Amino acid sequence: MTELPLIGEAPVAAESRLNGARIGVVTFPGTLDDRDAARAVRLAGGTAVALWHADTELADVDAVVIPGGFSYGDYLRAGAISRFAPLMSKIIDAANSDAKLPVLGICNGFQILTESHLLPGSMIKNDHLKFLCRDQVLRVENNTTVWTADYEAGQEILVPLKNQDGQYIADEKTLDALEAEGRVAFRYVGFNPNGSRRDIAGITNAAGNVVGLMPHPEHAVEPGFGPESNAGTDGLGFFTSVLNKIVGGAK
Amino acid sequence: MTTETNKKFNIDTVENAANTPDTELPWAELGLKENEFDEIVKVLGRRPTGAELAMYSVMWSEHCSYKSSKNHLRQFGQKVTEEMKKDMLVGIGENAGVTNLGDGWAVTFKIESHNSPSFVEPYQGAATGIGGIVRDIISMGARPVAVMDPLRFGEIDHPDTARVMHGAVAGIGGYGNSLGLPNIGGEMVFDAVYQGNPLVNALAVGVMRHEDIRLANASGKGNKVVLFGARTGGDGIGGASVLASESFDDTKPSKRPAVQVGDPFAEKVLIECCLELFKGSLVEGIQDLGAAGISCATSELASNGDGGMQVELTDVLLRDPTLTPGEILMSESQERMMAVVTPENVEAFEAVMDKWAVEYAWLGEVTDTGRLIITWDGEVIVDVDPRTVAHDGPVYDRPYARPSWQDALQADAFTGSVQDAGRPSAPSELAAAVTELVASPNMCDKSWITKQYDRYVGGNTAMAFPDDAGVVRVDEKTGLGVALATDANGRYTYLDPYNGAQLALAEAYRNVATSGAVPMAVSDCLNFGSPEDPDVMWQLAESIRGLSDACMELGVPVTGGNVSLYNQTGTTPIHPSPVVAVLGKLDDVARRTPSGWKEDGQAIYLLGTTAAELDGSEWAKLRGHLGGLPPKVDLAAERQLGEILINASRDGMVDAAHDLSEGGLAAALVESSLRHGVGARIALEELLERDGVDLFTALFSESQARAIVSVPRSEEVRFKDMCTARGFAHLRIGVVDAASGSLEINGVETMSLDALREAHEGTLPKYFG
Amino acid sequence: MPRIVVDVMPKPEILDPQGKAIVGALPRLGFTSFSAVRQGKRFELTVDGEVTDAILAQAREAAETLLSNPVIEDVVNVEVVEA
Amino acid sequence: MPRIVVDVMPKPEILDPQGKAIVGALPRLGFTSFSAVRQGKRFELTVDGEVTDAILAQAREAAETLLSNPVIEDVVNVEVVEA
Ligand SMILES: Nc1ncnc2c1ncn2[C@@H]1O[C@H](COP(=O)(O)OP(=O)(O)O)[C@@H](O)[C@H]1O
Ligand SMILES: [Mg+2]
Repeated sequence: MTELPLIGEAPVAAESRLNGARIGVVTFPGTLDDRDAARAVRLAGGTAVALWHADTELADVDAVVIPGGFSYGDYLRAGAISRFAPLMSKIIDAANSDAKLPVLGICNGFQILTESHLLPGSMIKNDHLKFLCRDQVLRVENNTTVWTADYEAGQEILVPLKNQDGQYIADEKTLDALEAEGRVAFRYVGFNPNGSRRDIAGITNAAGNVVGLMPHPEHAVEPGFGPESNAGTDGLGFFTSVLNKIVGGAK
Repeated sequence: MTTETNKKFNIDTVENAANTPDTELPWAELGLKENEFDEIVKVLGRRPTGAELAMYSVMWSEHCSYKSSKNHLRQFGQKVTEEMKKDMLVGIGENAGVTNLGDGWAVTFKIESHNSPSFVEPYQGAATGIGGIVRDIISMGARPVAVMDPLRFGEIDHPDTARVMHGAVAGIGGYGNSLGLPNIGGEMVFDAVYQGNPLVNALAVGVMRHEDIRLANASGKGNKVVLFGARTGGDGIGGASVLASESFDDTKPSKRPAVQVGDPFAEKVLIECCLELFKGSLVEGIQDLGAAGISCATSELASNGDGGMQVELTDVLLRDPTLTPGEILMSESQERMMAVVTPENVEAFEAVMDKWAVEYAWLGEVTDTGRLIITWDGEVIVDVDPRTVAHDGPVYDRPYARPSWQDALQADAFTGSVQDAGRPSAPSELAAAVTELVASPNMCDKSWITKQYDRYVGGNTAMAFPDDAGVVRVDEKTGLGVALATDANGRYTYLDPYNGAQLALAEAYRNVATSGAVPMAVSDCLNFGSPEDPDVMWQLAESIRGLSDACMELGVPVTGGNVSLYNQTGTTPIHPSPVVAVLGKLDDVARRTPSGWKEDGQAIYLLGTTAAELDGSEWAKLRGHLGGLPPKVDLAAERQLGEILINASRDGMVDAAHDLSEGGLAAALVESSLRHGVGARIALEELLERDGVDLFTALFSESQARAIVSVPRSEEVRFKDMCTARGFAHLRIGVVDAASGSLEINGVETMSLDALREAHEGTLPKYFG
Repeated sequence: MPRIVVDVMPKPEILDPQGKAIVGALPRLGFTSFSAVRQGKRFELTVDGEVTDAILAQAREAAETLLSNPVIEDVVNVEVVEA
Repeated sequence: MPRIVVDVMPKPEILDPQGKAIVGALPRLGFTSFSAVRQGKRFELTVDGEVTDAILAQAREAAETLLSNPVIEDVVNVEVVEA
């Protein structure tokens, strides 16, 4: 069978110097946005490497994206079962190692990162209890992480949001600490779509290599296939940020 | 295990059946008619075994055998020109039709109903409806790429409507979103006729390379037959508890679920797993399991193949160990597939199953006996010619006649009726009427529904709700893509089934052309009442005749579909509701035309002419009237309009286009303005003069073959020349006015977009939270 | 304050996808003693004041009508727990 | 066959959107005696054979590690039920 281009091979006119950077995209059973994340990596100029949840070795990748979807159907709790995948232990170790592997968790990926305790807090059902798909404005609160360096501090970006269990919660102490340490990476602007505490859309670990968020930057990387307003490509910065960092480029 | 299982049932073997011809069988309880049972006995030359009876009863049901509609459906295959066949790679008869897109690409799509399960348990009923149609698409060898969901519920303020609405929409979202399939469109109609019979139709579309097309047939003696996916439970056999007569002891049979619960995660895994099988060319034939489960899969695979099949039923993996052989054959458990695999590929097949942690069981093999033999622990319980099960079911020429009330209904025109009293004419009345129209349940904004659906997943959605058609990219290198729309108007079809069905096609065709795509193929879901009612049967016959004639005239073949009958409460049927889906092709989805205007100063043109056609309209519905004749069908005009819209899109002559359908010009103007919050100034004097209608009629008439477009100044001359050259009526009716924040129509009090938006968007939240 | 606990489980004959996913995950974590898992719901209803028979009856009715979907679920338990 | 029941509830300090929706719906249906509702999960784990202490310990561990997320949930009960 011919590989469908749905898996993404859009012609990319990006800087070839970024080609050498290899970004792993993890697929769990039930992952949905892996092709989209891989496409985003390619559109940003990097090389996407498919990773399988059952792999016991982390291939030679420079960064990892844990994409969105309903891994294991979101059964039990979103991300709860995936967190125990063999590859996750490798990712957890690598993220905590001195090498500080850059890890981005989008939506279900964010939920997996909180279940793995790489990021604090958790996600529960949206306060309105429904699945919600909309174009959402976010403010980039922290542009010093590996995944946000190409944005301006305070920049507002428009990316799709789509989830059922997107309400970010943590105890007050954790929330205060996140604020104090500048670890709230993204906040919802104008409309809080799910009841998240303090409008938090995404957070980072202290080192800035592990970032998780509920909205989907990988769905805002190509004009005509993302949000209708703006160019529809506000999400590309996540991927160029990490690529530039990996190849040692300045911001 | 097998010996123990064996003890539980009094296995009715073929041998036993031959020796006990007089055993009473529960054929009536299983839904068979006496003549049908007699036919089975004749075909077999003996009484059927319990297992055979189970198979025939489900396969000869209306749902699986199309016994009432088959004679009429033939027209879809007959009224086809060579031209229409050109791009049809697989036609009616397979799980779904396949259309050639060029560049080695093919597309398959199909629409199906899951109506009555969705009334009983809306969430699961609708969810498993999505699941079922998606498996049809996978079984063709395609990767599913999008879904759509035409819905029809009872009146918006009926106490039961919210239950169905919340459940069905959440179920479609819950299942479809979990599969990673963008939802790109659908319909939402509220009408009291659907109160006890909501219509939940589901469409799926998939794409593949030509060489990857798979068919449902079992060929090659010695090839292995495998069942994989979910385990088999008692789903869908709740009504057939009479099969307990197969049971040895007298204790009550264990309970059989009345409804099925879907497992979207299992289906998502099944999709990926099947695609991996296709990629490795590991299956010779494949069939999804839907209605009639293993009965259907084995008999269809065998009868479409070149020989026979032998299957051991105790090897089926069960969720419920108390199931009897007949129940296993009838079970409709979801998320299962059956495939035929060569012995050399068995190992590779198992490796794919193991990778995805999908359970499978090798059940038997393909033979050259021409018989379908099913054994239970080695003893033969089914020995049939598979064709007699799958294809040679009963066919009825049910009596039909034009209903006695049809003439009176058609004579009862809206104009001049009691309900037409006080027709709005003053500027303020007209503004209030437009506002009332766009806030009405059927014309209001549907985003309460669509925001529960993922439109982005896959990264190939170029257009979705609320535009006229959903557009998905197929090839990232060239931008090749497809556009899809589904439509039906039960009110029109009730007034005139022949023309109503044509109008459904015309609207879907128009929606696709409006997006810039070239219409190529049709799939339809015929939702009707009981075929045993001659009135209903007439509606069905007329609709099929009308639809097939129109397909021929528009040059778009029907490639597949589904018939859903008995949609009625007591003796009251629903309105005849043929839901028509049209698929079109865009060489480059970047050229698609959206429905909302954006650029200040662009000229707004109305294409087509307007007559006084208010019968069956949304306005008449608002006033509680249904009678008269639906709008006139003019397929030649539809075709011309389509060509104009397609050329305009290809050559960049229009920036936005929106077809006129329910709610007429008034609805279209409001929708195009609200799309991006950009207003317009409209003057219809010239139109009133040319077409000889009044302002109210110009706004609310539902004359067909019309669209509005917004044309950049630089393109106006070229655009007008094109319309003139084609002799198609076109009129500049206004200009986009970005600054005004309002919709101004001469003779109508100015309407602010804010107020219109509040009216348009407030309705569904008001009723459903 | 006293609470009434209502336990709702998927009917035995109905597929429970969540339980199925859990029973698949358990052995991978080394928990090998469980042959089946079913996931249901537990509701805790807080009562202000004393739990009278009438209130308990209300809880039972709410359990059957709102807290469970009788088509696919069974109420397996309704009981009073003192806080 | 014996089963082990595991009950998991959202932590008291965590907002429970489903419980909130239910407590809002109850009075509309005429159930007016309940001032708060919380919705948790009930798991039934089937054990083939006898429930030994070791198996019960396994169930407890599974409850803490997989069946609940300690950041937002508490395991409120683990008990053996004979079928
Ligand atoms: N149930 C639904 N699911 C998805 N999209 C829907 C649904 N109902 C309506 N829509 C979308 O809302 C828009 C308006 O619907 P409608 O007025 O019926 O369109 P049209 O008149 O062009 O056929 C379309 O884009 C349609 O696809
Ligand atoms: Mg339209």
